[in-house]
Amino acid sequence: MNTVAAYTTSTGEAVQFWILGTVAVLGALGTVFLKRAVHSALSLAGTMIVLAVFYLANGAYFLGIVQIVVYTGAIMMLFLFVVMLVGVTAADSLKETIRGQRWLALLCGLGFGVLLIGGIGNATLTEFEGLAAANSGGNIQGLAALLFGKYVFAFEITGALLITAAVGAMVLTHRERTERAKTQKELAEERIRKGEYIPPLPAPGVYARHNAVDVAGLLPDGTPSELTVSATLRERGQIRDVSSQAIADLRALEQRANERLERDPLEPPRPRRGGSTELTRAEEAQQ
Amino acid sequence: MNPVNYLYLAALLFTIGATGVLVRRNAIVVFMCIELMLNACNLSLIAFSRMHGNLDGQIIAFFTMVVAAAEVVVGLAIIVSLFRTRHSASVDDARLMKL
Amino acid sequence: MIALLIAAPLLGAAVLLCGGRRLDRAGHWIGTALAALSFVLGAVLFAGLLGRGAEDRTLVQHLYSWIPVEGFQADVAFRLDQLSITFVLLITGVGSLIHVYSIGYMEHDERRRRFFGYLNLFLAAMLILVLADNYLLLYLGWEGVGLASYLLIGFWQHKPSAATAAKKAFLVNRVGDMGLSIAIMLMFTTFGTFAFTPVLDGVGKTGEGTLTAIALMLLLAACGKSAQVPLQSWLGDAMEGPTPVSALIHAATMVTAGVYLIVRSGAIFNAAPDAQLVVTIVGAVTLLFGAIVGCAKDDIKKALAGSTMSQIGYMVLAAGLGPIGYAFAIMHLVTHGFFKAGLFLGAGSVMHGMNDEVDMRKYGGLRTYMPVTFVTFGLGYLAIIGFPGLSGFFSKDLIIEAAFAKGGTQGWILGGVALLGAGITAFYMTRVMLMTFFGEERWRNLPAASPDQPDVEPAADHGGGVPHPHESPKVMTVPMIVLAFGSVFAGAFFGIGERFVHWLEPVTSFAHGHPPVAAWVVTVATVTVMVLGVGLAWAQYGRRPVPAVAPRGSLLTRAARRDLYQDDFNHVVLVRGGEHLTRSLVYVDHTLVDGVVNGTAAGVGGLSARMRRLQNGFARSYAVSMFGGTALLVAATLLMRAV
Amino acid sequence: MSFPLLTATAVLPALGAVATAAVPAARREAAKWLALLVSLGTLVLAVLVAVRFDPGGARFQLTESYDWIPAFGVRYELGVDGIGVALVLLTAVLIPFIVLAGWHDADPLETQSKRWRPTQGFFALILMVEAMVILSFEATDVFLFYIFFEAMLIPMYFLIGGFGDRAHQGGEEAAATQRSYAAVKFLLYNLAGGLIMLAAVIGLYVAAGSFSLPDILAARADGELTMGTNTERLLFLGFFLAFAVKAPLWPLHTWLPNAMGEATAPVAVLITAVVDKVGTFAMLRFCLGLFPEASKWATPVVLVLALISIVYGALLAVGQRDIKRLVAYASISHFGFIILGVFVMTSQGQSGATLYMVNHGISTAALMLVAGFLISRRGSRLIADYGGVQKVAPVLAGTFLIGGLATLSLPGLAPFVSEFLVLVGAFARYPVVGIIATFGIVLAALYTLVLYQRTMTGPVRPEVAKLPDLRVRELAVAAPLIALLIFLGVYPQPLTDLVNPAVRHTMSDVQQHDPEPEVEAAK
Repeated sequence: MNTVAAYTTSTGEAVQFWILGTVAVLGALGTVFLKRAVHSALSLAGTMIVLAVFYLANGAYFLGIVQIVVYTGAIMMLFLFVVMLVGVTAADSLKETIRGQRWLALLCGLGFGVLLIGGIGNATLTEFEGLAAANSGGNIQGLAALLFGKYVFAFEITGALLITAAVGAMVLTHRERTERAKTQKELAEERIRKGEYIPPLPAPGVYARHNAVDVAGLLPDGTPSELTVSATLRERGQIRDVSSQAIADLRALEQRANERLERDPLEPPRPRRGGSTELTRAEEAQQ
Repeated sequence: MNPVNYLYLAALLFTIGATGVLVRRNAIVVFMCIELMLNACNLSLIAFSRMHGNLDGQIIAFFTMVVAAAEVVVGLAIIVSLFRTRHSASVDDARLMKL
Repeated sequence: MIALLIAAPLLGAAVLLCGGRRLDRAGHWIGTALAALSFVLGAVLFAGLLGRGAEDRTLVQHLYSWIPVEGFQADVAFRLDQLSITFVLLITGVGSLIHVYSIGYMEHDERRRRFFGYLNLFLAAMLILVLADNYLLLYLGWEGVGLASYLLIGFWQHKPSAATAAKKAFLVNRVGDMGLSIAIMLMFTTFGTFAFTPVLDGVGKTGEGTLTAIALMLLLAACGKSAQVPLQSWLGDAMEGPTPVSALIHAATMVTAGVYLIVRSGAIFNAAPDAQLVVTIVGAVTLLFGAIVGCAKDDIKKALAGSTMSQIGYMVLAAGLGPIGYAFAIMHLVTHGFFKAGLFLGAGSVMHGMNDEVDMRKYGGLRTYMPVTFVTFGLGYLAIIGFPGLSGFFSKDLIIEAAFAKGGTQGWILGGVALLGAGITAFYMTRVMLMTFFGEERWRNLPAASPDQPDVEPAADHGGGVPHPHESPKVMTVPMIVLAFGSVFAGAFFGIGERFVHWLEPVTSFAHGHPPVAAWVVTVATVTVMVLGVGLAWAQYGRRPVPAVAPRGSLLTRAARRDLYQDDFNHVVLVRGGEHLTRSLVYVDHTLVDGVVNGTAAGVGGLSARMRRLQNGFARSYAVSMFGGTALLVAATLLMRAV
Repeated sequence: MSFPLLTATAVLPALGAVATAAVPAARREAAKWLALLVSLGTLVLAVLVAVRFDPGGARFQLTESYDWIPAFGVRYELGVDGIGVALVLLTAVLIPFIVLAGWHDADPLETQSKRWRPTQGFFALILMVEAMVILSFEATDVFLFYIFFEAMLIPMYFLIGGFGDRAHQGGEEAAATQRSYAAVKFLLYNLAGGLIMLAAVIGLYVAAGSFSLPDILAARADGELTMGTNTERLLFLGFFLAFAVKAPLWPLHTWLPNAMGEATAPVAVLITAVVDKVGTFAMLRFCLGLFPEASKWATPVVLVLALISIVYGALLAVGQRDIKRLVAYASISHFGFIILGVFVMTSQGQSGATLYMVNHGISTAALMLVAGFLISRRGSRLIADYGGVQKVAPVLAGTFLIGGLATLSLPGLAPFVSEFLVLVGAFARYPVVGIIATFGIVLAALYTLVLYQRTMTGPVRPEVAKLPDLRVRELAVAAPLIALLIFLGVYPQPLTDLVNPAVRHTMSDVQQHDPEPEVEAAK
């Protein structure tokens, strides 16, 4: 521990820095450039863990742990929840819409980075004392002394801040009900009055070979009907299009049937396909 | 090795995060990038506290985390309600500022 | 006393102009009475002067300080001396007569009260002019008579020609006034004052250049008021006014103010020989100009106006000769005041009897119809052509002698011109005489108004139709008779024994001129030239019948009819040019000066519109600018550190 | 601390404005009478000021001084010198006539309902302007002056934009648009000038350490205060620009014709005869008093601009087709004369300029108000729509003519005195300038007489055949003004006595002496 906290950094730490540093940077880049939000979130989490390690290496044991627990644990989970809510697969195209935005952004970023690093470069202080003295009474105790002594006021205020944030979050997400929720009866009446979809919505098509909540049921003419899929999936554009597959399956089925019944394959398939479709439907219903 | 490298790393991360904020349109990802920037700051703070040999830097980093937590809570709530109203999490869709 | 002299007509003007309709019936009597009153006062003052010795005949009455400012003193002070009293008598005397005459002449005009108010205003202003003790007060009177003449020329305002003529007269006079005001400024900067005495006494103390400048400016003023070339163009049009006005203002009194100014400022001119030369040249040129114009006009009043111009040319010429001429200038001025007023009143009487017809080609043979007018007009005629023994003879002859006496080639040229002028005078006056009173009665078979001369259409209050010539009422003829007397005997009374000259000498410093030839030679020459002129006119208009419609005439005639194209020149150069200038300036003001202003406004608006496009509402592009800004700040701080 | 007379002269109209505005909608006439009474009361107070003022006494008299914003040394500091008294008098004299002349200008049209308040507003605003103008004539604290100098724009803006001339060709629509254009132009123009001035005012405080004019003058006299040449010049320019816009001096004049053309005649008089005088007055008092060196440095340029204004304004007046715009351009020419007189730095010129401010106020009021009566009768501002009015309304024509003659400064009427003084003053120092300016009098005659000829003389046009002559109220406006013109023309001594000492002070401020005459004439 003390060695880590000392002002001369060991080669071990150096190695650790160079390896994990690379990982952190990669993670960061991933956060920015990966298409899917989920992936960004994961790579960010990676970077944070690396940072936690660095905190530890810098003698900020408490913060290191907090980093892992709060950030990687709580905050990133929160992120993931939202991502799920908004749609895991909702990948926003990286195609830029604002003209010149990307180039400006990169330019600024580059310039800023260069400046920053340059600034640090010529502000470099060669020797520095480690945290040995400060952490002598233990890091946590030290922090606590400061937190409840010097910074107690700020600490209290952060408490207030957190509560406010919680309330704010609730206010923002809570949807205000202006009138009492409609009962089934009322909904039904309303539907009748509107005069659309008077019967219940059709069920999604179902295949044995995979979860089919996201498969659109086929209309008599074989085209898939979006109505059969739940609204949320529709929102996310996660309807699985199986129309072609269904037809292919039918072909195969017929093939087998023909083989079994030694029919000649040269029949025009047209009139029978419809029938066969119903048939297959029936079969599937039995299964 | 010289712990100043931590600062370099922090600067790098910060820049990447900033660029991300500018480049990405998905509000959630933008948010993540902001978090990245905050973390970069924390890293530099902690490195500083090590250099100066006192814990104030860590305290500030701690506060940053707290504030960041609060900020995330509110921000995500905003995003959610945004998504509810306009069915998209793209920051470009929220441009009511334009006359 | 002097103030009273002026106050009387001023009061009259105020009462008549503010009095309102209730004075309509008595108005003209009030005006006439006050004019007469001031004449009486003038006579009394004159008597008072006669009672004094020749040297202390200068009374100065200081009323109050007009414009007292740091180092600038303008007083309201009046100066009565031989010169001014002469004018006072002329003005009030002739003025009163013409008031009387106007009672009859303006009988049918419903605005007669205002007319008399204007006449009184004129008298007051004219008296201020001649009685002022400093140039600024003189300027007041100077502009005052200008205003009065403006109002009176444009008295028949329903006639656009009259209104235009009035405006023209005022504007041309304004140009002259500019000269006067500049002269006054020069006096102020040179002498620190502009009262007569200090200025005229201080002449010796300053350089000739300044004096010449002052003198020329004064001359410019005189040209404006006295209708001398190049500012003579207004006088002809001024005949648009009622005839009594032409008689009083544009023949007898106001137009001679220029001569008064020159004579009054004699000391300055004496000290500036170059200026004097210019004066004589102006006089000589105008003399011929007026005479030539007078020969060609068919409008009787315009013919007389031309003659007025030319006679004043004589006076200016004389005034330009210096001490040898001043007295004669004034003398001719007075005699001219008599006979020219008489002539105009005669012309007015003729018009009165001829439905305000002014075209002489539509007269003829009137002597039997209006004998009194004929006789008085005839006497005036003889006087003006300088018929031996009548007033014109003396004064004009003296001027011609003085002109020769200038000496050298100048003397010969000026004298010759004056002589020639005398001849032409005789010619055109005879022409007027013959066309009006002799020959066949051309008016019998003619419509009243001639279309080709729009400016002589009959006044609204008289009908047209074939005229029935008749003698004018007593109230008109009596003044004519009085003036006729004046024109017959004034010359002899003044001339013989140089009575007039000695009277004026203390003011105008008289010096005997010595013509290169004996005086009687000049006289004889004058008479012969006069006879020649008369004969020529007789040959042209007496023997042969006069065509009722003016023949095209020679080039000179046509030029003279159009005032030697002087008006056309003014019109093309000044009026047109001015119009174009103003129009283009209006355009410039609207597009350029104002355009710059509005342009700035539009520019700001456009710029802000551009800036607005930057605010595209994308949070990310705002973020970019923020980020860039931060980067710049960092750069700045680093640079600061580096420096 | 005696009775604060100067404050009273401003407070009375201010209170009057409030009271007038508070009159209930139905009692329109009461509001008018109230306004008239208040303005007359102000006139009485102004006369009191003139009586209490001792020309031979101290430079600034009847002074009042209270701390206002001690932090910046801003004081509520009033005091008048002869020039101030003259202009306060002018304002107090003119306002009653303006009120009287505008008697019906803000009345409801037939279409409007009973609940019509603008009438009250019209007169309240006029009184408000009077109060501010008077205060700006009396303020000896630069900052205080600046405040009123700017504040008077607000009521003026509403007067121009809110109560336009009803006699308008293009109908009510065009009238409204042009009116608001004129009002906005007026406001922006003057605000821009004022903004620059504000900077200069602050700069002055930094440079001189005080806002109080007497203190600064004293410090300058004792040599305690010395500004750097460039500082002084910059500050001078800051002040001068604002005043030049207000004055208005070529080429900053273009707002005036619009404003005067679109506003009602009384408001037009208010603009040109009262409000604009603040500009020239301030040039004389502040520019010359505070920055003598810079003033001398700028003199050549200013003189040239003034000459351009004189000739240019007159020529444009000749070219106008709209009676009110013609008067506006004539005023521009006259303001050229005033500025000329201020900057030739001779006592004749400066006395002349001060008298000119007063006389021009009166003469323009006479001409413009009568023109307003004419326009309100015929319902048109175009010269071409008139002709032969003299025949049907001789009294109107007569008053109009006298106003015109005053404008062309005929001797015997007040403007002549001032104009001649200005010319002499100019000529004494710069002969060429004097001579060029003299051309102005010819042009003045031209535009005045052309206007009179086109409108009043000639055959009677059918449209004007039925015009009534002046009514009693209108005569009560015109006659006193004309009487005043004649009186001040033949006996201007009361004014000159008032002005001379102040001018002497100003001359000593700029350390200038009149050029001596060539020869000391034998007195």
